[in-house]
Amino acid sequence: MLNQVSFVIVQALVSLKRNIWLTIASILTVMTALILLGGSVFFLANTSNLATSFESQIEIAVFINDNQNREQVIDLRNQIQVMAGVDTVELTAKEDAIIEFQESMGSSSLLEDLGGINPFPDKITVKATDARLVEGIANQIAEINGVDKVRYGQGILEKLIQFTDWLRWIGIAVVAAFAFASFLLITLNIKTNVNSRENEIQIMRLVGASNGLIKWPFFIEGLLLGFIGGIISIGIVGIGYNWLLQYIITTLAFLPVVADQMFMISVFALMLIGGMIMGVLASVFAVRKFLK
Amino acid sequence: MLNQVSFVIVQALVSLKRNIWLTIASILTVMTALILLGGSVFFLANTSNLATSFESQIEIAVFINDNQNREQVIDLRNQIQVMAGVDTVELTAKEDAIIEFQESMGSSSLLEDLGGINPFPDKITVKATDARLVEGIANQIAEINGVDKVRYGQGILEKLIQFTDWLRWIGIAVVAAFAFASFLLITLNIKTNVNSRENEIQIMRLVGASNGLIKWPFFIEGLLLGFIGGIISIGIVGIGYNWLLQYIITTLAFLPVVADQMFMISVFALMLIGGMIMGVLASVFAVRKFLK
Amino acid sequence: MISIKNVSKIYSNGARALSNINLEISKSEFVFLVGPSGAGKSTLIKLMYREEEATRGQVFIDTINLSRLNPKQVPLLRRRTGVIFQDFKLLPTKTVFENVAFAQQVIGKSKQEIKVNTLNILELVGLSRKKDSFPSELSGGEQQRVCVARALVNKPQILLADEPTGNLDIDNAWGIMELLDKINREGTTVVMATHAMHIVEKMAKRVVKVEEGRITDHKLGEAY
Amino acid sequence: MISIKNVSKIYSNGARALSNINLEISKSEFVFLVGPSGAGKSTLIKLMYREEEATRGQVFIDTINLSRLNPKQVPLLRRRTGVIFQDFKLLPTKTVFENVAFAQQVIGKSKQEIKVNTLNILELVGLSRKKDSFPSELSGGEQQRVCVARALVNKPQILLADEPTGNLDIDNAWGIMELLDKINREGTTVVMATHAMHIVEKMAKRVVKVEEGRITDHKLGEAY
Ligand SMILES: Nc1ncnc2c1ncn2[C@@H]1O[C@H](COP(=O)(O)OP(=O)(O)OP(=O)(O)O)[C@@H](O)[C@H]1O
Ligand SMILES: Nc1ncnc2c1ncn2[C@@H]1O[C@H](COP(=O)(O)OP(=O)(O)OP(=O)(O)O)[C@@H](O)[C@H]1O
Ligand SMILES: [Mg+2]
Ligand SMILES: [Mg+2]
Repeated sequence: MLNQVSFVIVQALVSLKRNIWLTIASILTVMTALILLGGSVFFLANTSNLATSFESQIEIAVFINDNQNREQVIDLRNQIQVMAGVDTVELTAKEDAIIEFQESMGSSSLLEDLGGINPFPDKITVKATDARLVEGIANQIAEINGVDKVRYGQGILEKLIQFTDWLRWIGIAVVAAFAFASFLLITLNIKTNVNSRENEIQIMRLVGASNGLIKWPFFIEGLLLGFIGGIISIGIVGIGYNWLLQYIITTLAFLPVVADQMFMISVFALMLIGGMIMGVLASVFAVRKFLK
Repeated sequence: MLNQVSFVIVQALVSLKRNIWLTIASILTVMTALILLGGSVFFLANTSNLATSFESQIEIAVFINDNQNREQVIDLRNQIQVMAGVDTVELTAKEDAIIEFQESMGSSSLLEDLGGINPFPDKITVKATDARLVEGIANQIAEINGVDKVRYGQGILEKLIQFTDWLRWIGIAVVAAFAFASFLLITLNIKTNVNSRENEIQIMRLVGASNGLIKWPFFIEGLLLGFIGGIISIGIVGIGYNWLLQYIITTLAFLPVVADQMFMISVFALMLIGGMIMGVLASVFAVRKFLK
Repeated sequence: MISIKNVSKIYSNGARALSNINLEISKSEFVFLVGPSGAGKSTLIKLMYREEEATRGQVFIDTINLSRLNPKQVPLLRRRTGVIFQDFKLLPTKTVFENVAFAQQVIGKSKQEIKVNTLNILELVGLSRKKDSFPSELSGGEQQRVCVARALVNKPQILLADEPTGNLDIDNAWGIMELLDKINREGTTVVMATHAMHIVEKMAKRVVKVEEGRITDHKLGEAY
Repeated sequence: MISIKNVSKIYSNGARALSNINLEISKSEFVFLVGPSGAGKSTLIKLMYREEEATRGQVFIDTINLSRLNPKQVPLLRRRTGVIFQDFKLLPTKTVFENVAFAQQVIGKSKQEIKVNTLNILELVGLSRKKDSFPSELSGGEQQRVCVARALVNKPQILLADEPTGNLDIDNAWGIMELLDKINREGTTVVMATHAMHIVEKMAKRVVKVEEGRITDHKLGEAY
């Protein structure tokens, strides 16, 4: 048994060495495939992150009745604060509102020009934890006593959600397309490898080799190809993504990026394990037809 | 000569038929590759289109001095209208501005509340033909007599341009990655095909076949594989993209899409010709090493 | 040992190779199969190690009915059987040494044992100097002798030799025949298809003549 | 016609196959190459159609120095030469008919001509019934005869036959020898490597004996 195990491993290594060009081509293929795959996962993560950040910019503007005094307003704010689905709440007093507006108009004497009358109401700005909850929260708030009017970009909201959903779907489609292409590339390549040795497999069977003895060297080859290709592509994707992150952080700081260490390590693990699994699976598919 | 031409063509067809599984696998590969490629070109076109539409939403707000009368304002507008790089110009009179604001505040008596004093200036909204020209145009306008102030989201503009440039680069990178993957897939596949017939090629040479007689059937095979794969993938991408367009137009009407007939036909032509060229090129690479 | 009962073989393209063959070969017998090219000799041999299956009739090795054999057991059958293939069937990516070693690795022999056995048998067929060559680097007769070495190295219970001397000069051919005779005397059943009538005559063993898929003549050897 | 001058051949793995060979073969001659397995007979033949190149010395066909031959002209040389390969070298994806037809297609014969020639030569080697079979569906001897048919069909100026009867029974072998003799009498130079001494003796032609890469014996045939 031990004889056979060591034989199978030696067998796989010798075959990788004797077919060195095929080995290099296979590693390059696995590499390309995994780079596409890893890259697209990062693309998906960032697309989804971007969509979330778009959504998080949706605000509900709550205008307060003029007849409410300061305590009542603060009370109102506290009331909204604890509602389900509410993330943050910010109060802009009417005094601040006019100053803000004054600055935005570039004037410094607006209140005086207006004869001391402040046309702005008190305003509470509410952010929801999820864009999909905005409409419900706004309707609830509108019912509260002392609230004059509630606004949250009706109409736009729906479109935005549709758009970000769409962005996410595109991201998933890209990952799926690349995963499919990766699998095709790797399988095809290993199939080549095995097919070119069909003759060899037949002869092994004729001299009494069991299926296991024939299969295992191919499986180990597939595993090794996936492993080596995986390591190299992790290096390339890792360096490339870090470089991109640096670039975005220094020059496009307003763009939200995914730079979570744990996430990156998971993607790299996925690439390595994915490569190895694909390598072995491809070998299984490729060898199977010769071993009925 | 004619004998040999017809021989070569028959040769190619017979070989496609006898290696029917290899043929089907190759066509599937070419198909996958071209679908990825065609799909990514549409992705690039739409990304770029989206970026342009973002950019086109940048406006220059020109506030006019209070001391200018109506004729002078109209004159000013005309002056801006003819400046290089200016696309559209729109005048909002101060009377309209306060009504707009009044509506946005939900009040109906603002002007009365303010004691008849309108704090808004006349405003001209300018759009540039290209986001990159905005800054220059704004500076020029600021110099004009009668202009009080010019605003165009300084700071944001730069970021927006960087962002849209980045979007375009991503699009190009996706196309390039897919083009590379396509080429790899097709070459690898045809190489398999040829390698598995290495023995055959050697024998042909030994019985006196010229290089041409050996090469041409493979070239024609490559061409045919590319052609058939191209036609099928055009069908799939065409139907898929049309379906997507319908979906976006009916439910996400605010998203700008590329639905230009000429453009679509060009992409399809690119896919077909690209597939055929890749098929032939892959054959050339694959056969070359056997024919020193 | 080998028992062929009412066997016919029609290949999937319709070619009729064997028609109603009956043949009994007992343990330790040495049998020549002769007959013209295309008569069905190789087909008959292929049935005995189950490269092909009989279209009609049964083939038994001891008490095992080969057409009922579980696919998993085919390798076990082949490990008891040594085959000298008419077209050699050497592994192209393995050296001469490795080709002969492989047949022993499949039955799980130890490395040391394999090495000794392989070098011995290569010496016997006169290929010690070629042990690190690949099959494509050998002459026709050298390839044939590697195939002989591989078939003999496990001292099989049954040896099937399909035209084992077709590419060999007279001296080498007799060398191989002496090996086959020796292994036969040690108890191995030998079935050999050949066109070399001078060998058949000199060996004086049982001879089965096949023509157009039928046994047309049958001579017992001197031992009977 | 064929002139070999001080030729040595060392293969890239260091195996010395030929040492300082000198041999002149004139037009329309029939020459047997004999000698033990691994002596260098096939290598000598491979030099004559430039599958291999001489390490030292020159090989001339008529006045053409093969080691100076432009790669583009190699196919032209091979079209004048028919080769019966020791390992057959049939195209596995072509039928028997197509294999024989291919050798004629490379020299641009018309479809009609190819059909007539091919059917004729297949009749002569006794394979008419097998014309639509693939090589893997043939017996060893049948494959060998396809190879013979392919080599003869263009009536080459030179015929190189490497062990053309190794897988054939006596009757078939003599049938092939008669074909070779006939084509030789029509003017083709024939070089045949063989182990079949009964054929060599009966044919009574020039015999060149090769041993360990050297010519060790040389007998002129009856015609001299
Ligand atoms: N795989 C196959 N498919 C179809 N027909 C086959 C196959 N193998 C052999 N045949 C046919 O079966 C018949 C017998 O073939 P077989 O190989 O048994 O002959 P043989 O006696 O060994 O001949 P030889 O002496 O030439 O080797 C032949 O006519 C051959 O063409
Ligand atoms: N491609 C090759 N690479 C290395 N060595 C080779 C090659 N071909 C042949 N040889 C070696 O050259 C020597 C002569 O081989 P060759 O094939 O010429 O012998 P041969 O006389 O035809 O023998 P046989 O009768 O067995 O066919 C042998 O020792 C062989 O091992
Ligand atoms: Mg046979
Ligand atoms: Mg030889």
